Parts: sequence; C-alpha cells; structure tokens
Amino acid sequence: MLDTISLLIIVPVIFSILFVALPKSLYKILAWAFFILGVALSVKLVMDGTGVVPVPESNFAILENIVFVLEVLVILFILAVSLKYKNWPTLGLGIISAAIFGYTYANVHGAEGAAFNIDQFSQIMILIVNIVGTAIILFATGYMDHYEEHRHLNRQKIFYFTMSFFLAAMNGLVMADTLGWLFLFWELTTLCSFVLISYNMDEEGINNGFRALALNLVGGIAFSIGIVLLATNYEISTLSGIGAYAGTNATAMAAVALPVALLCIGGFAKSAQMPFQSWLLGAMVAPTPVSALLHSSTMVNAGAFLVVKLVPAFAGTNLGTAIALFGAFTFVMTSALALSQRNAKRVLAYSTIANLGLIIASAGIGTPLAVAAAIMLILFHAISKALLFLCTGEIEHTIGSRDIEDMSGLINKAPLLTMLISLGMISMLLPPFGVLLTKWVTMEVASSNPIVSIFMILGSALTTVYYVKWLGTILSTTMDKNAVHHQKPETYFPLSFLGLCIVATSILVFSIYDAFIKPQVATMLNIAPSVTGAGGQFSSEIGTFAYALIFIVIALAILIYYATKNMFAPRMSSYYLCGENSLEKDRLMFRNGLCAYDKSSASNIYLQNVFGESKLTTLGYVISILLIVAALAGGVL
Amino acid sequence: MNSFDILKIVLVLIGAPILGCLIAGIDRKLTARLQGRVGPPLLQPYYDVVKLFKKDNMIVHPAQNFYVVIYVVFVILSLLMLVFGMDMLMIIFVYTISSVALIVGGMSTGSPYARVGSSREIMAILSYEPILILYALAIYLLTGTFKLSALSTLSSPLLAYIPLIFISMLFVMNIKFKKSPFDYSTSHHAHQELVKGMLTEYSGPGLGGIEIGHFYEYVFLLGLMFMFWSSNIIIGLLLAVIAFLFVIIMDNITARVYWQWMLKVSWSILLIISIANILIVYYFYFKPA
Amino acid sequence: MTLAKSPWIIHVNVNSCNGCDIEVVACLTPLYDAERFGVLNIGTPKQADIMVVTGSVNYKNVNVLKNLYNQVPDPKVVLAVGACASTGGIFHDCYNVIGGVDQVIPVDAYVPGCCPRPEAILDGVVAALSILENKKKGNVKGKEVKMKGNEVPSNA
Amino acid sequence: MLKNTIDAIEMKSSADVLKAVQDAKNDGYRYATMICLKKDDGHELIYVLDKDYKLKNLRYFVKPGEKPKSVSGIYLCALLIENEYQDLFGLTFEGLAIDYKGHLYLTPNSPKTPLA
Amino acid sequence: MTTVIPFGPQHPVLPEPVSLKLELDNDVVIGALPSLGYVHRGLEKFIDTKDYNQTTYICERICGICSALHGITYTMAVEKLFDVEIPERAMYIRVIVGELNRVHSHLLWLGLFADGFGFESLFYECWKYREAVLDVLEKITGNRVIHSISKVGGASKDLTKEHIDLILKMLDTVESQVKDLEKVFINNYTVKQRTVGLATMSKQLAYEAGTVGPTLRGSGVHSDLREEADWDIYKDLGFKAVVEKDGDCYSRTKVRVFELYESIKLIRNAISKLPNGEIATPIKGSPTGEAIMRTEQPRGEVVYYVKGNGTKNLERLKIRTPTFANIPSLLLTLPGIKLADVPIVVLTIDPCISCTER
Amino acid sequence: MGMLNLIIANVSKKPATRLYPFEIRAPFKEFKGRIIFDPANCIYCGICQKKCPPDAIKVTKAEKTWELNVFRCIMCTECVGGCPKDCITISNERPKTGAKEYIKNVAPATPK
Ligand code: SF4
Ligand code: SF4
Ligand code: SF4
Ligand code: SF4
Ligand code: SF4
Ligand code: SF4
Ligand code: SF4
Ligand code: SF4
Repeated sequence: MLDTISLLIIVPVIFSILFVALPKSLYKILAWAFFILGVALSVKLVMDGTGVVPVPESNFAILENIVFVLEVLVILFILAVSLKYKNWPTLGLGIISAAIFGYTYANVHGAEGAAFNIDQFSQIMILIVNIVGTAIILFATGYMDHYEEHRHLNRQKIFYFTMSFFLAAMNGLVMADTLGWLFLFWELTTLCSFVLISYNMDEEGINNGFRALALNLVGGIAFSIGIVLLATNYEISTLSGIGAYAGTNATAMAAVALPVALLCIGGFAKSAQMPFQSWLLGAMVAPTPVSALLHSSTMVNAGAFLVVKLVPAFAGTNLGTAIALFGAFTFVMTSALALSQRNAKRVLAYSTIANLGLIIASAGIGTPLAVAAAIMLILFHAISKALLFLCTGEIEHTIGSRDIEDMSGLINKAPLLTMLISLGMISMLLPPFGVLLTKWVTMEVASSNPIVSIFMILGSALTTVYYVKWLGTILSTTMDKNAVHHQKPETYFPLSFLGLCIVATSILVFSIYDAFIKPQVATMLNIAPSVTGAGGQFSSEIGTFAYALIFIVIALAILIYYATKNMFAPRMSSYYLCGENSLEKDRLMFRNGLCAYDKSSASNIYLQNVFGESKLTTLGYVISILLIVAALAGGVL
Repeated sequence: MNSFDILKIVLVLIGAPILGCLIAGIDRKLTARLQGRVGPPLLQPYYDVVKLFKKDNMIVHPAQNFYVVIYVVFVILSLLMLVFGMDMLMIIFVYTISSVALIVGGMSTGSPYARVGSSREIMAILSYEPILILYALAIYLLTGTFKLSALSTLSSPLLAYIPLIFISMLFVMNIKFKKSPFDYSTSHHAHQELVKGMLTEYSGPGLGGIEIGHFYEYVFLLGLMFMFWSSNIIIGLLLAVIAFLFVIIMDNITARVYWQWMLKVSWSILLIISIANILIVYYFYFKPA
Repeated sequence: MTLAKSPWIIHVNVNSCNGCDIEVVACLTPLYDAERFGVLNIGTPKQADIMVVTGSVNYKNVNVLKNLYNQVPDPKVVLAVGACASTGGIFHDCYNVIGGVDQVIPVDAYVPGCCPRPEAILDGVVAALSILENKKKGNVKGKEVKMKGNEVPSNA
Repeated sequence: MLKNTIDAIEMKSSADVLKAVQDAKNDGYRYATMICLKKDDGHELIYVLDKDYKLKNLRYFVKPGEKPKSVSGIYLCALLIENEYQDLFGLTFEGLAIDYKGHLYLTPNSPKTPLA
Repeated sequence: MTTVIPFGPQHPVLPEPVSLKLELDNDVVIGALPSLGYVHRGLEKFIDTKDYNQTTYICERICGICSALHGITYTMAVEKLFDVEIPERAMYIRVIVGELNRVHSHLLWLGLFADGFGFESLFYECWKYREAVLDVLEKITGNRVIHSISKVGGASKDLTKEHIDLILKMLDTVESQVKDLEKVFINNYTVKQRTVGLATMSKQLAYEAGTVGPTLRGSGVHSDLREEADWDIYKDLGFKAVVEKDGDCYSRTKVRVFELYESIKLIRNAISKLPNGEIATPIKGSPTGEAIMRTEQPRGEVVYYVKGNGTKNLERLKIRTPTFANIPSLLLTLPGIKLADVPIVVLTIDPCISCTER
Repeated sequence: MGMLNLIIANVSKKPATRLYPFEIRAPFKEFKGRIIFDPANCIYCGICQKKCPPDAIKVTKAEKTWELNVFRCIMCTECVGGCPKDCITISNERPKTGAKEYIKNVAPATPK
C-alpha cells in the first residue's frame, strides 16, 4: 500500500514538472494521461484497503529532513513575497509562524516515526482529489487558452505546475497521520492557493491572494499552537492519536479540548468559515478551474476534513455543541449572503462556505449518523460544486459574463451546458440527490438541538431561494443568441463525467454508505449509525429518505411527458406583451410610447438592502467571533 | 406493498382530484356568496379543466409543459407520502420539488410577467418553507421520529402541543392557496399587475394540468392541517375545514399585500411564534433517545 | 358541452369611451354575476375563449387587437360590444378611426347599444357559447391575422 | 367680428411667452392648458393659466414655419399638450421634456397632422 | 440588467388602454414612459361635419363615465357663445344629474381601486351599491351610463315627482352603504398598508404639476370649481370642498369617499330648492365668438374652449380633460415605487384615457 | 373589521344577483331601447338623417327609401324629436344581440 501512497504524492509532482518542461501543445495529452492515472491510482488505493501505514525507519530520517527543508522554504517564501509586495500583515504573521516553528524545533523533541493513515474517509478524499481534481485539470486545458487570450497572460506553465503540485500536497494532507507532516501539506496547499489566486498578477489578484494567505496563516498559527500543545502536554503527534487519547473518557476529552479547539480553528480558517470567509470570496478572481479545484471541492474541504477527523475528541462535549452552533450559524449567514449576489462565482463561493458550515455543524453534533452525514456531504458537495464551478467558467466563455442576470436564456444558447449546470444546481437543493440526502440526514440528526436545527431550517430555505432563482434564470427563454459555441472534448468530457458522477453516486448512495461511511464512523466512534437501505430507502430510526422512489417518479414523469406530448399538438405562439408585440423583430420586443421598440426583460430579486453584504457581514463577524470565543472558552473550562 | 396499499394508492389518485375539485368549487361558490353573488356551479372547476384540455395547446417554450408534469407528479407523490404516513421532512422536500417545478416552469417561458411572478413566488418559499419544516421538527420532537405514522403514539392530538404552529400553518395555507392577501405571484382572478404572474404563458392543456395539480395540492395542504388532529377523523376534518374557511375569509377581507410585507410578517411573527412553540415542545416534551 | 360551460373572457378595450367598458365590468359584478355561466375575466388572451371587444379600431391599437386575437387559442369567439365595436358608431368617420372591429378581425356576434345594457352583453356571451361549441365540433380554427407591416418609422 | 372673446394678453415673441409663463409661475399660477387655433397661415396659441379660479390667458401667434419654445421646462405638465399639437397641427416645440416626435397619438400609418 | 416590461395597453388591471414602459430594479420602478394614442379618435375634428347640437352627443361620448358633466360643460360653453340665460330649473336638473353622475363615478372608482390592490370583494361591494344610482339615472334619462341630460338651452329631461322620491330613497340607502364602505377604505389594515404614504405629492408639487380634482385636493390644495363664479348655484346649496392634506394615495381615496357624502348632501339640497318652471329656452341662430367654460368633473377640472364663426358648425372645440392634466404627475410619482403599486398609483389619479386622447 | 361585517351580511342575505336571463326585470318605460319606424306618414324629407349624429339613418327622397343601421344608432332620440311627421318613436325594448341588424324600408309609394 505504501507504493500507492508514495505514487499518489510523487505522480502529481512528476506531472507538475512535466507541465513545466513540455510545450503547451502537449498539455491536452498530458492532462488526459493525468486523469487516467489519477483514476487508476485512487481506485488502486481503495482496493488496497485501509490501515495505518508507518513510514519505514530507513526512509524516515531522510524524509523528515525533506519535510524540515520544505517547511523552512515555505516560511521563507511567505516572508519573501510579503516583503516583495510590502504586505506587512502577512509579513507579521509569517514572522510569528517562523517563531513558532523555531520554538517547536528547539523545544519539542522530534517524533520517532511517521505514518500515513488510510481509512475510508481518506479513501473518499483521495477519490475526490484524484478523480475530480484531474478532471478539472483536463477541463483547464480546454479553458485556459481562452482565459489567457482575453487577459493577455502567458503563465500557463505556472498554472499547471501549481495545480498538479497542489494535488500532491492535497493527497499528502488527507493521508498523513503525523501532525507535523500534515501541517506541512496544509501550508503547501495554502501556498498553492496563494499562487493561483494571484495568478492574474493584477492588483486585485495579488491583494486577494495576500488576504487568503494572511487568513490561512492565522489558521495555520492556531493549528501549530495546537500541535505544540498536544506534543508537549500529551505526547500526541498523530491525528489518530488524538482520537485514541480522547476517545477513552470524558476527562481526557476535556483535557485535550483546548488544542483540539485550536486545530478546529485552523480548520475553520481553511474552510473559510464565517469570520474568515472573505478570503474565499476574494479567491474567486482566480481562473474557474482553480475555484473548482481548490476553493470548492478539495482544499477548503481540508478544514472540514480535519474537524470531522477530530470528532472522537469532542463528540458530545460542550465544545462539540459550540462547533455545531458555529457551523450552523455560518450556514445560515452565508446562505443569506448568497441571496443578494448576482455574480455566479460569488454565489457558489458563499454556497461552498455554507455547505462546509453544514459539514462542520454535523461534525459538531457528533452522533454516528451526523458524522456519516458530514462525510457524505463532503463527497456529494465536492462533485456538485466542481461541476457548478466548471460550468460557470464555461458559461463565462460562452456568453462573456458571470452575472446571473446575463445568463437568462442560456438554455437556448447552450442546451447541453445548461442541462449540466441545472443538474448541478438541482443536486444541491432537491431530492433525490446526494447533497439533499445528506442535508436531510443532517437536519434529522440536528433536530435534537433546536437552535442548530432552526439555523439549518432557515439556511436551507435560503439555499432553495438563491438556487431556484439562478436555475429559473438559465432555463428561461430569451431570444438573443450572441453566444460563442465551443464544444471541445476537454471541456465537455469533464463536465459530463461529473454530471454522471452526481447521478451515479446518488443512485448508489447506500452502497457508498455501506462500503465507506459506515465502517469509517464505526472506527471513529465505536458505534455504527443504525441505517438500513432496504427498498431504495435510506432509513434510520428517525426517518426514511426514499431516494429510489423519487428516481422512479422522475423517470415516470419523463415518460408521462413524452407520452402525452403529442396528444395535444403544441403550437408555438408569440408572447403576451399586452398586445404590443413586434413579431418581425424579436419575440420579446414591444412597441413603446415613442413608437420605437424595446426589449422586455426581467431580472431577479436580490434584496441587497436586507441580505446585502454590507448589511449582514458585520453582524456575521460579531456573532461568529463570539461563537469561536465560546468554543475556546468551552475548550478551556 | 400489499393489495390494500395498492387500493389506497388508486383511491388517492382518483379520489384526491375529485375532492380537490370540490374544494375549489366550494371555494368559488362560497366566495361568491360572501360577495353577495350567486356564483358558478359547484362543478365549475371540473368544467374549466375539461375545457382547458379541449383547447389549443399554445406554448412559447418547447419545454414549458414538462415542468407541469413534474409539478403534478410530485404533488401527487407528496400527497401519497402523506397518506402513507411517511417521513414528514421528506414529504416537505418532495413538495418543494413541485413548487420549484412550477416556479421554473414559469420562468422557463421567458415572459417578463411570469419571471417577475416566479421571483415573487421564490420569495414566498422563503416565508413558508421554514414554517413547514418547523412543523416537521415538532413532530420529531414529540414522537422521536419524523414518520407521520408515529403520530398515533401521541397521547394528545398534535394541536394540543403546537397550537402556535397551527396558527402559522393557517397563514401558510393562505400563501399556498395563493389567495389574497398573498396572491402576488399568480392569482385566480387575473386582476393583478403581473397579469397571471407565473402562469401568464400557460394555456390550454398545460394550464389544465396545473389546475389538476392544484386539486391534488389542495387536498395535500388540507391534509397537513388534518394531521393536527389525526387521531379523530371528525375533528381532523373539522380542522381542515376551519383552515379552508380561514383562507376564504381572509381572501375576502384583505387587499393584496407586498411580498416584502409577507416576508417581514412571516419572519418576524409567524417564524418567531413557531420557534417559540418548538422551544416549548423541546423543553417540556422532548425525551432524547 | 363543456366548452360552453366555462367561457373565460378577455376584455379588450380598443377605442371605447368607457361606456361600454364599465358595462362589461358591470356584468361581472354581483347584480349580473356572469360567473354564474362560468365566465371569468381572465385578463390574458392565452387563457381566454371569448374576446370581448369594445370600441372601434384606430391606427395605434390595430396591432394590439391583431396580436391579442392571434394569442387566443382555438376555439375562440369574438364578441363586438357596442355601436363603436360593431360599426364604428358615432365615431365612424373620425380621422383616426378605421371602423368597427370586423374591419380587422373576424367577429362572431355583435351587441348593439351605446352603451349596451349588461343584459345585452350577457345575451352576447350566451350567444357566444353555442358558437364556441360549434367551432369545436366543426374544428374551426381562427386564421392567424397578419400584421400589415411597418407600424414604426424606419429611424426608430 | 367676434361678439364675445376671452381676455388675453398678446405676446410678441416666443421668448416673451417663456418669460411671462415663468413670471406667472412665480406668482403662483397653475398651468391649465394651451389652446391652438389655425389662424391665417400660422397658428395661434393661447396659454391658459389659473390661480384662485381666475384665468390668465396669453395669446401668441406662431408664424408659419416658426418653432415655438416649449414651456415644459417651466411646467413639466405642458409636455403633453405640446406633444399633442405636434401630432395634430404639425407644430414643432423646441426643448420638450419628452419629445414623442409626432407619435403621441398617431402612428406612422395614421393621417398626418389632421387638424392642420 | 434591469427588468423592462410593457404595462398595457391591454392589461387586466387597466380597464383602459394606456401603456407604460416600466423599468424596474428589484421590483422597484426606476423609469416609466407612458404611451398614449390607443383611444385617440379625433373628436376635435368632428365639428367640421356636425352642428353644435349634435356635438353634444359626441362630447358625452368623450368618456362614458362623466358623460353627463361633459355634456353639461359643453352646452354651457355654447350657451356662453349665445349669451343666453337658461331657466333656473334646468340648472338645478343639471346639478342633480351631475352630482348623481359623480356618485356613480366615485363608487365605480372606489371599486376599481379596490380591484387594483386585489380586494375583489370590496370591488364587488362598491359596484353593487352603484347599481342603485344607475337605476335612478336610467329612470331619469333613459340610459344607464350615457345620460344626455343637457342640451344647448337647458335640460333635455324633466324631473318628475316620482323621480324625486326615487332619488331621495336611493340616497338614503346609498348613504348608509357608503358609511360601510368608508369603514373599509379608511380603516382596513391591508388597505392602509397599500395606500398610506404611497406616491406622496406635496402641496407645492401637486399644484405645479398641474394636477386637478381629487388628486390636487388630496394634496391639501383647496381647489374645486364648484366654488367658481360660473356655478353660483353651488353656493346656495352649501357646497364645501373636500380637502385632505397628506398627498398620498390614502388621502386621495379619502377625498373621494368624503366627496360622496358631499354630493349626496348637494343633491338633497338641490331637490329641496328645486324651482318650478321651464326646463329649456329655445335657441336660435348660430354661435359666434369664443368662450372658455370650466367645471368640476368627478376627476377634476375640465376646460372647454369653443369658438364659433357664425355657422352651425363650431370653428374650434378644445377640451382639456382632468386626466390630461393629471397624467404628467405620474412621471413624478411612479419612479421609486414598487411594481405592485403601479396599478394603485395609476388608479389614484382616476385615469380616463378616452377623455385624455379624445 | 368593516369588511368582515359586510361579507357576513352578504351570506346571511339573499344574493344580490338577478338571475338574468331566467329572471328578467321589466325594462323601465323611460329606457331608450330601440328606434321604431313607422313608414306610413314618412315624407322622406331627410330631416332625421340630418339630425342623426352617427349618420345611422339614410333616406333617399327620390327612391323613397329609409334605412337605419341599428348597430350604429346611439339612441339619442334626435330623430324622434326631429321628425315632422312623428314617424319615429323609441321603444324600451332592446335590439337583438347577435348579427348586425338594419331596418330597411323601401316603401312603395302608396298615395292616399
Ligand atoms: S471563443 Fe473560442 S475561439 Fe474565441 S477565444 Fe474563446 S476559445 Fe478561442
Ligand atoms: S469571456 Fe469574459 S471572462 Fe472569459 S475571458 Fe472573455 S472576457 Fe474574460
Ligand atoms: S455544445 Fe454547443 S451547441 Fe451544444 S449545447 Fe453546448 S454550446 Fe450549444
Ligand atoms: S358604443 Fe357608445 S358607449 Fe360604447 S364605446 Fe362607443 S360611444 Fe361609448
Ligand atoms: S375623466 Fe374624462 S373621460 Fe373620464 S369620466 Fe371624466 S371626463 Fe369622462
Ligand atoms: S379609469 Fe378609465 S378605464 Fe378605468 S374604470 Fe375609470 S374610466 Fe374605466
Ligand atoms: S324626418 Fe320623419 S318624415 Fe322626414 S324622413 Fe325622417 S322619418 Fe321621414
Ligand atoms: S336615435 Fe339618434 S342615433 Fe339613433 S337613429 Fe335616431 S338620431 Fe340617429
């Protein structure tokens, strides 16, 4: 199994070097190869089974040195760029990180070994990172030329290098068990994110990059303090060690609460939870594949991943409740914020934060079913969001805008693309798709805490609103057809592939649950959630999610539609425009008072003055910071 | 699934639209009487639907009738799930599919009136959906499961535990029946600034389908009210009748309000009293497993 | 007989002096209550069966009338209410008046009067019902009325 | 000769009209309407202003081809009647707040300037 | 991107064809361009072919709603040209029918207004009560809506004892019914939600925008032509103009509701003072000269300008109707309101497009 | 709660609706329904044509025809008062709804 693990880290690194070394014309071939390899490797890892894989003694020393060198390089890089761009906050944070690193190196004696821990959760993450991730890179080869052409850039080598390198770091992150190593991978992903956000090298990009860097450094500092505390006070140096230590009894849980809370704060920052959310929104200036890969389906999940992994250390404690509240609060707040956004990528960004909040909330609830829901949501959300982001990018290239309002009538301009993005949206808000299944599970399990469930209820209503608004807009008809058609296999294959994944995972949800999630929760919490999957229903003791029934009914509806379609011969007619249509010009044109023609149009309601960023953000900051303080206080007391 | 279940399904499939049609007919008749008129025959909604299916199928968007099918099918599904006492949360989600289908259907036509109407209907979701889910949550807190079939285990009827949610649900009925004061997204009498709102571009069979969907929906909605006293069929039905009368009387004594106003009221009053009710239930009746 | 049991009307005021309009509206009010016949003033042509036109046609509303006529799904009946709609009435030789409604779209029944009593309009609606049934039986489709063309200056 | 006429102040030029209207507005007059008559080859405009049920009329003769100045800058409500006379008499007012260009009532198909 | 929708000409809330191109942002109007001409017939040209007597019937059909007052104003203008005094009884008949006309017009408006904010049952209620007024008018004049009460030289129909009893009986019921309606229009929570503070025009603005009638009086301007010298009969009847200060839709509604009582009072007083005598003086010859006649119609001041040249046909007839004066104010009040309020705001000026465009 | 009282009063009372066409109120005698032409005394002087505002009457003296376009008539009764021979009267009956109607009288000149 160790081979597979090393390959999963080494292959992306090799590809990143290949991308730099080989000319642009070969990128497509490279990307296809990468995709196939990624799928193969991740499947291989799943086949290999689970278990903790220690790094052999012989290699440990040299690897540990590599890790040390890399960490120093990371810190130097941060210091260097912040000096170069005179970004003092980042510089300050970099210096603090360096100090902590120095302190750790000097005072905490090094571990004797390192290990990778391959559990079912890691397997899922590996599948996401390597299948969805390489699909996104494949998409990028069909996307970046156009992107750069419009912006007069020529930095694709850096782009592909970073993207591939990021996959390596991400693979490491989800597999590593040793906290020190984990932290290195953690910081590496932060760096990749920084590089990619400032990809355009314009002022906005660089500023947003630094904001991301700074906020993640804050999280990183919390993380490293947590590691130091764990190592010095409890001699814990692995992630699984925390669970093992805390899982024993309530006093132990209380004891490790503070470092665990600190680790969680690191996770919150990475997952862009409420007081940190601004970096993820800023990150939307990056090219869409970056948003799809780092900022929705993989890297930001690392935070939630960490929190879920820590569940054994806080399940059922006050800290857990605080985390649940915090996550649920972020969910409702960012959902409300998404309501007022017209920029599709910002909507998706907020939606991402909201869903991560939901994952964190479920983790905080900490019952077996809740943890199962959290893990499943990570999976389903990653696939749907990757699809949504990529489609948004493709739409942007098709119509030249990412404003939701400009997308009206997309179904006429790019039917296939519209179907795909609609599938993505529907999978985010309606049954029988996986995301809603997990949302349903979350709501059911959260029902024992009324505040959390009220937050979730409000949040999910808000989610429905902003997605339906968008969905309706793209499915509406308008007649102007100024769209650029490109139907490259590199773009449409990944899109269709992700769409298929959504449907397939949703249909196979119970098998996935049985194969991955159930054993994972069982190992983490020592009890498996009591869920049965008979008759295409996902049932627990508190309810039943009849997904198969809905799939059948959808099929039935489609059947009925086609059966009845020709019973009533349809006749196309003009629009009702109070009688003032002009049919010669455009079906939506009407004659105005000056005897000239105007085009009628409709835009959606955004409620900026209620749910606008300026109205809600401050409130969000205050409450979320209070909640974090409460979590910390709960951790100490 | 035994033969009794199949019988039940068939009964719902056939009985609900008849019942819904009668409800719509009584509504129109009663409204007319409240307005001092004689009003249409009781079976008028039936005549309307039959007529609509005989009309020319005029469309502006090839897919617009697809959404109608989705709407109807999922309204029926949610009704069936209600009848079989399935998971309440799930029922609400399934019901959401149907509402969304109608909204998207309206928007898909591209007519500016329909799109503005749909936007308003989206805002309506924001006002009623949380209350519906709170209703489900109350059921869970009381019975330990979301399954409606568990209501029979309660010692007192639901109404006794959640009277405030009942009040909120009355207003939800008002919103979902699309009656004044909440008939801003589409209305049965088209005297509103958006023509027929969401349904402006629907005609003939498409509209007929929507009407049939409405019939099922009426039964479903009143079924939700019935659940407040499901242990006693007579009183349960009485509650449904009260809700129905409430909707009609509200329709006749109020002007249409803005969706903004409704959002404000539902989030500031209805939601608050519902949440208060939930908290009461939580602290007094909820026994964690 | 179902078509005749559910006549939904769209009221189109083209060039009317309001006299006819308010009487059409009066038909719907409690005293006359046209809803007894299933009549609904539906407001959009797409859902209407009977087009009730009041007033004569002028150069600005001729397009409106044609568009609306084309948007009423078959089978449909046009009812011209009042002297103006029937023949142009007192305004028949005004410079901006083209004439009665039948100059532009096919009319199935006329209601006399200036303005007609609500009873007369109800008579018209009742007359329209049987026409509606016959049209369905005979599968009579309303012809698409073509626009005459450029109603707009070229510089617009 | 006409037996009974309405009292009206004769105006010499379009600019005078503008000034008189402005003065009237300052005096608290309300713009009631404007009347247009055919006279000789040109048109006669009677501006009707009202204050406390008393009318003040300004009479101005528009020579053929002359483009009178619009008072819609002073009284916005004048734009409707001025546009109407553009339609019906073929006059052209300068500086209209909203200029319907002869299409307030009439379309390109209707008879042109029917009252002229 | 904003929402751009055509609002009219054929639109369910607009009983008459007028069109507004509305530009909206988040459901709020940011621009409105009216489009007119859907009811333009060209009546001012009619006088070329019809004599001054026949023109009465045309003026009555400028609009079917305040048709009586159009006829009355026109005939009074022509009478000014002829310089004749008409019998006092005729004047009283004109006032009675004119005020009855106002009662039916205001009831009609209240109903349509209620329909404008989706209050269907209230709409029906108003129109139900209005039928009694129409029945009386039909008994007097022979027609429900277009009354033809006035002819040049006097009245065309006399009031009999039976008529007077009918009127008085009808007024009693209608007055109590209006009291019921008043409660709803003035107190109903949802009605107030929809009208209070909506499309407010200050006194100054309403005056300078040239508005007339209830629109102007709703903004606190004391202006009602029934107080003008041409109408000294109203002074005898104890007329008091109804003025409300707030300038919003609610106060415009109030003006109309209270004017109903005022009209009822005027009719009662006129009946009690109805003099005996002839109802018309014979008119000989042809009109010459020019004259302006103004009256207060239900919707406000109407201005008739007539010019005769010694033939049977007038030389120029110019009518400035109340809605014509009120429409420009929409350009000021529409921007900034919600889409849902557009019909209400349009309706509060009680628009009559057919008279605007003639 | 003004409206509530009103609607409750409405249900408790009989509906205001008159069930036309099953229940027909006799037309008022004052109602101006339709023009009745009695050719007996007509001298085809054409005064009625001249008086008629909408030009609904057409009279030719030479051929002795008198024609009324009922659907153009506005029931103004100018012709009734104008006819020197009182040939024209107005009845309180309405013209029929449906097809357009003309009253034509091509009178064979029956000398007395
Ligand atoms: S639209 Fe197509 S051709 Fe144009 S730049 Fe983009 S990829 Fe190239
Ligand atoms: S389509 Fe728009 S976003 Fe995409 S590259 Fe071109 S200009 Fe930029
Ligand atoms: S592939 Fe091209 S033609 Fe097909 S849907 Fe997409 S954009 Fe349209
Ligand atoms: S027929 Fe008479 S009442 Fe009807 S619109 Fe014409 S003029 Fe007016
Ligand atoms: S506003 Fe004009 S058209 Fe309307 S009723 Fe008054 S006078 Fe008649
Ligand atoms: S405002 Fe005009 S259209 Fe509306 S009811 Fe009054 S008269 Fe008729
Ligand atoms: S006025 Fe009398 S007599 Fe003369 S033509 Fe007419 S009907 Fe005959
Ligand atoms: S009643 Fe009037 S319109 Fe009718 S025919 Fe006689 S004059 Fe002509």
